[in-house]
Amino acid sequence: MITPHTEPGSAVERTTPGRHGPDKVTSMREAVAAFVHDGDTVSLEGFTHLIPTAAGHEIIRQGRRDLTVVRMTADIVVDQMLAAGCVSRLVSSFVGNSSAGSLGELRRRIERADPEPLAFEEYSHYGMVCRYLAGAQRLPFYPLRSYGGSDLPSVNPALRKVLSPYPGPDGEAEEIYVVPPVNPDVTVIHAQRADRRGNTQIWGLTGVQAEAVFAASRAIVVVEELVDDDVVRADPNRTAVPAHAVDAVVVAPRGAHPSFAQGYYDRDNAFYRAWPEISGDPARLREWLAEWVYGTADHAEYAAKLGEEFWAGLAVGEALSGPVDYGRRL
Amino acid sequence: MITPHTEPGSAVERTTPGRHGPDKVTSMREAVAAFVHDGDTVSLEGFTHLIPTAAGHEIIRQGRRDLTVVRMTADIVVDQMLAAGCVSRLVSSFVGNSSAGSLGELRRRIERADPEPLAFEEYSHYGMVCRYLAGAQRLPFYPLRSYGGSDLPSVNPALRKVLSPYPGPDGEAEEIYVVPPVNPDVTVIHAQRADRRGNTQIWGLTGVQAEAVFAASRAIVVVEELVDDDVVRADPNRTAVPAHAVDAVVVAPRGAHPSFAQGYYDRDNAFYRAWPEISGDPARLREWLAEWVYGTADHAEYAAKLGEEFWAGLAVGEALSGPVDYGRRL
Amino acid sequence: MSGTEAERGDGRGSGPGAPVTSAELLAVVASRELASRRAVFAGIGLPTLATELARLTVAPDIEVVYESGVCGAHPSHLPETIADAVLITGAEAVLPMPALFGSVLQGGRIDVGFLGAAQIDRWGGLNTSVIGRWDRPSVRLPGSGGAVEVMANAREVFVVMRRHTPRSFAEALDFCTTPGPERALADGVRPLGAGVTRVVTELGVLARDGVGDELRLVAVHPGVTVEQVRAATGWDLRTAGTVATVEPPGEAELRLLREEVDPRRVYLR
Amino acid sequence: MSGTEAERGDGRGSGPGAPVTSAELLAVVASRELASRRAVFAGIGLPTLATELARLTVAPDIEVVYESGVCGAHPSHLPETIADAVLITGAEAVLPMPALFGSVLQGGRIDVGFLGAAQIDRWGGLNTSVIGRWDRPSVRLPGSGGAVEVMANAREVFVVMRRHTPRSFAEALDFCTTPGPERALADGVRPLGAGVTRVVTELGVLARDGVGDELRLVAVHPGVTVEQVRAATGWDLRTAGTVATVEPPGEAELRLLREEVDPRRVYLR
Repeated sequence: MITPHTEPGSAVERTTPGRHGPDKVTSMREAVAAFVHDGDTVSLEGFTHLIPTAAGHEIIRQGRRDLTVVRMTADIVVDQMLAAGCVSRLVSSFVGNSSAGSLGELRRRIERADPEPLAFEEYSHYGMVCRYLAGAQRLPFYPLRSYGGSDLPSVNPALRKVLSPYPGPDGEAEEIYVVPPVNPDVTVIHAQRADRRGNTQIWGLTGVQAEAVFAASRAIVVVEELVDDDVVRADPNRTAVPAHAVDAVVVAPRGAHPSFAQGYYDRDNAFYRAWPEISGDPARLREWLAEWVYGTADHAEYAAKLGEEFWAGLAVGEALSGPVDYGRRL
Repeated sequence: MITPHTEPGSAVERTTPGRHGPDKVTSMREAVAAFVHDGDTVSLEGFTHLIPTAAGHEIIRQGRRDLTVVRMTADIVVDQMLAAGCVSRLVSSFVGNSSAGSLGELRRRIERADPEPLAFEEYSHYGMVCRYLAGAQRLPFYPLRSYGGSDLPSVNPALRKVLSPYPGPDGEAEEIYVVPPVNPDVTVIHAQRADRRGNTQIWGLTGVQAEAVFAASRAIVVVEELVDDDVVRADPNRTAVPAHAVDAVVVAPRGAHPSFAQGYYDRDNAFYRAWPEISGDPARLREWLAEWVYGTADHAEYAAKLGEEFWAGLAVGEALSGPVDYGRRL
Repeated sequence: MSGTEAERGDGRGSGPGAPVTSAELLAVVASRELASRRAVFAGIGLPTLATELARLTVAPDIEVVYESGVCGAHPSHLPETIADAVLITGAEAVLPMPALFGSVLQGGRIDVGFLGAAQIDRWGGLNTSVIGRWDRPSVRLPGSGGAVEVMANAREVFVVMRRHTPRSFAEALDFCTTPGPERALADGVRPLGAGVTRVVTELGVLARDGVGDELRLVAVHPGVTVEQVRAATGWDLRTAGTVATVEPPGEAELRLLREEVDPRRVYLR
Repeated sequence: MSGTEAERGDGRGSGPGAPVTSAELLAVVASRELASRRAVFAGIGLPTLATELARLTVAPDIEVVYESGVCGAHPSHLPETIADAVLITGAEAVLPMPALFGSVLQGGRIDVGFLGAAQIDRWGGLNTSVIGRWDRPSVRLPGSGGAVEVMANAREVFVVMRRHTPRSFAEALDFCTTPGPERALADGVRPLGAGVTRVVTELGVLARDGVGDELRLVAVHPGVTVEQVRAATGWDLRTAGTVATVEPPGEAELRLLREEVDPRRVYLR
């Protein structure tokens, strides 16, 4: 009898059945098949740390097309998805291979439309952060003290100005740039651990992952470890993403390679340094994809193919946080 | 030779000498004397949890006048500061004694200007959160989906509207309410622990404390425990407020009473229930202040006066978080 | 903190065959309305009872989100405030306030918000600020807390009002702290939820469908007449076709409420 | 990620009496400019060397804030990226990105930001986006990263440019990714910091005072003439009165840099 008033496609409808179900654990194959569709806007976040590479590879294996990829630092995994023909539009604030040289496919796509053009929306880092904040908070825009005098607004019409309704410090009217929200169809993040319901705990650099999940209609969390409910509940402040925002939990140890997972394995700096040469040659890049992505059934096979000796080289020693006491009523 | 361009009073000037000094530990008496002045805008935050009562009492002891107090939930400590004549203006989103009845002095001040009027700026909780966010982020305003159709804008001219520069979901122009920043002269928070430089760790409800500190020109952090640098550095994600935002660290165990400190002591619900009767009678309220605030030299004396049997009643058992592994390079 | 917290109960016992109290009645009726709901934003007191009972009956996947920042609480004791330490220890997540209000509530992830008020009008507008004039009130009430945000952002809002009088069900609010969506629209601001869809009182249940609809009487408790409810309402209360009679609390519901949810009768006064 | 990271060094050694390399020279000169500075926003590479050396010499209380979220790092090894795991373990605070960019950087708590660029103009405007036209560039560069925010919000900005050529010190930028305050003002947006106040290059040091002032040559390295610098600059470079000669790196500075800061010569290429 009661029909809640919601507009079609409005964010209110994101509270869909299944969100709160007790067990969201599934395979990467099933998660990508169910939640990443051709034409989707896909956010992959993780700022140098916890980059969801395993998910990117599965998107490649499943041959997704015409994706809009949203990622602050478009780095190796984006270059790979570009090379596999998954991506027609990129929204980013840094398109480079960290400090280790260029992304070959990205540069060919942008500089020479080779093999096809790439629509590119250029922001700054905080502009991207604010787009996620606006998306997560269902705001029409988010203000930030950037872009004044930059050429970026001339190539990105989404960067606009708003007049503050309050006088500035000098009593005069004050203008400020704003960015629009981004609401990905699906956000994929990698994290250290989650429980089966999707309560997700991250430590070390936490970046903008929580906001990227909250901004999205659907969310896949890939983890190094699935843990018992008790582990999560022993430290609720560590939960960056609560279960009600998560649709699928995928266990993929070492799934952030070549990036790192704080406390689990270190960054594969050699691979970052090797990427410019691999990606600089389209034939070599195709071979790399054939061997390492199409040639592996899933991330477990990819990780195994790298070999235990390789992983021993990225192993880290233990540095445990101390506990805190949450207390219990006597 | 190089004169950085800063406007007088601009937020840039907040980076003052001493902020990064190694040791900021001082007494409550010295911290309040140095950083809380007559006429200041003082934010005291802590949402039910970790209310900075000990600091409020010291402000009363030192006889501060004409303060603008900014606090989301104006509860017992605000009623006490009102009764002591410290406060001429209150900015808040909830003026009540939690669920345990009324604040006598506050109601007399607002309902009957007895013994003197109280200027009151009324917001909602998220409106206050957004004011702190704007203040912390040096924004001219912060947008929020509240206040449409409310009578609050008619009594609070700071609630204004902005036209979004992007079309709404229906393609039409979209208006949204905004709040102005709040930039307290000083923010005082209570926390579980900090190191001598002011790196402050909070667990349990973390509320809006970090934003209130970042929004302020000066910040006093009152803690249950001063800890070694190593304790903080073993878990850097737990640090809610970094040292560079803190001016003074004060050690005042049990300084949040009658509120609680997760893992340290429980809430004194009996005192909350007793407050309506105490505060309902001006004479009784004066007696209470005379005995418990003016009659104690500092918070240590106040806590001792309550007695160990009393504190045993608020004791909590242990519920340790598990550790996480931050890893170390081999 | 949204005006929905109750004081402590007096702890008196209540056997299995004891008469149904007003609190029990309200809790049971409200719990039924939560069928299949998942994310509920609630204060402490009657909403605690209703949501806990719903979890054991019609809404097994229900999750209560507290304004204080707690998601997925697993309290060892019945909480006494929305920030009770027992809600934090063992919880699934504790979020900072900007994330809770911004990403969870305003982000549109709450199905049902529970609110209380000193006054409600026919559109579900609420007054929790003042009785009398705002600038010189006869009674200063606590104010909004997060109520303005709950109303603006939850998919729908349930209101529990113990007292049903013409003063509390008002033709005109002394002050509209928390408006329904009609007033938001008139102010040029898009409403994001339906506003108040259910009001459970000591006399019966009022409901409205969404924007443009006013509260109508849909059910009365056994022994209460439509005329009694209309007389206790400050506006000309209309009915929704035939007015049903509320099914009295069943034995199973009462047993769960009394033995599982609140055996110490903290809120079941 | 602000275009300031360097690649790994080749690890070749350098004895105490070895000739001063370009990297050492730039690091020493930049470190001196950090006297009494406290909060520095820096990438990895030359800024790491300069800030670490400054900590050991002229700015004992210096704290490096990294765009990745790290405050008060105490790394066990020289970090290889701004997000290196060794910066996190043992740090005083690791903040989420919205807090780092919003409350720390935009909040006005950074004294000096370090930036690099492919091109710089006389007002300290920077290009890190493209060589050529933006929509069909001959070289696509990484873009802003956080550089737009560092320029807009740090109290002042230091730029380290290894190569000093008319193409990199440009009369007109191919694209202005990161504008100085003059351009912001012309766009109707209030500048919050002074913009670029120091540019350290292989030839000397350029400086400007703040809004309205252009970069001028204030010092040359020993053996470099004013005319050489002017010839290597794409605009008509003016001088600041008498041009000083940079004091060569002292023995103590070199020893600290080579033995304490970067003994493995990761960045001291």
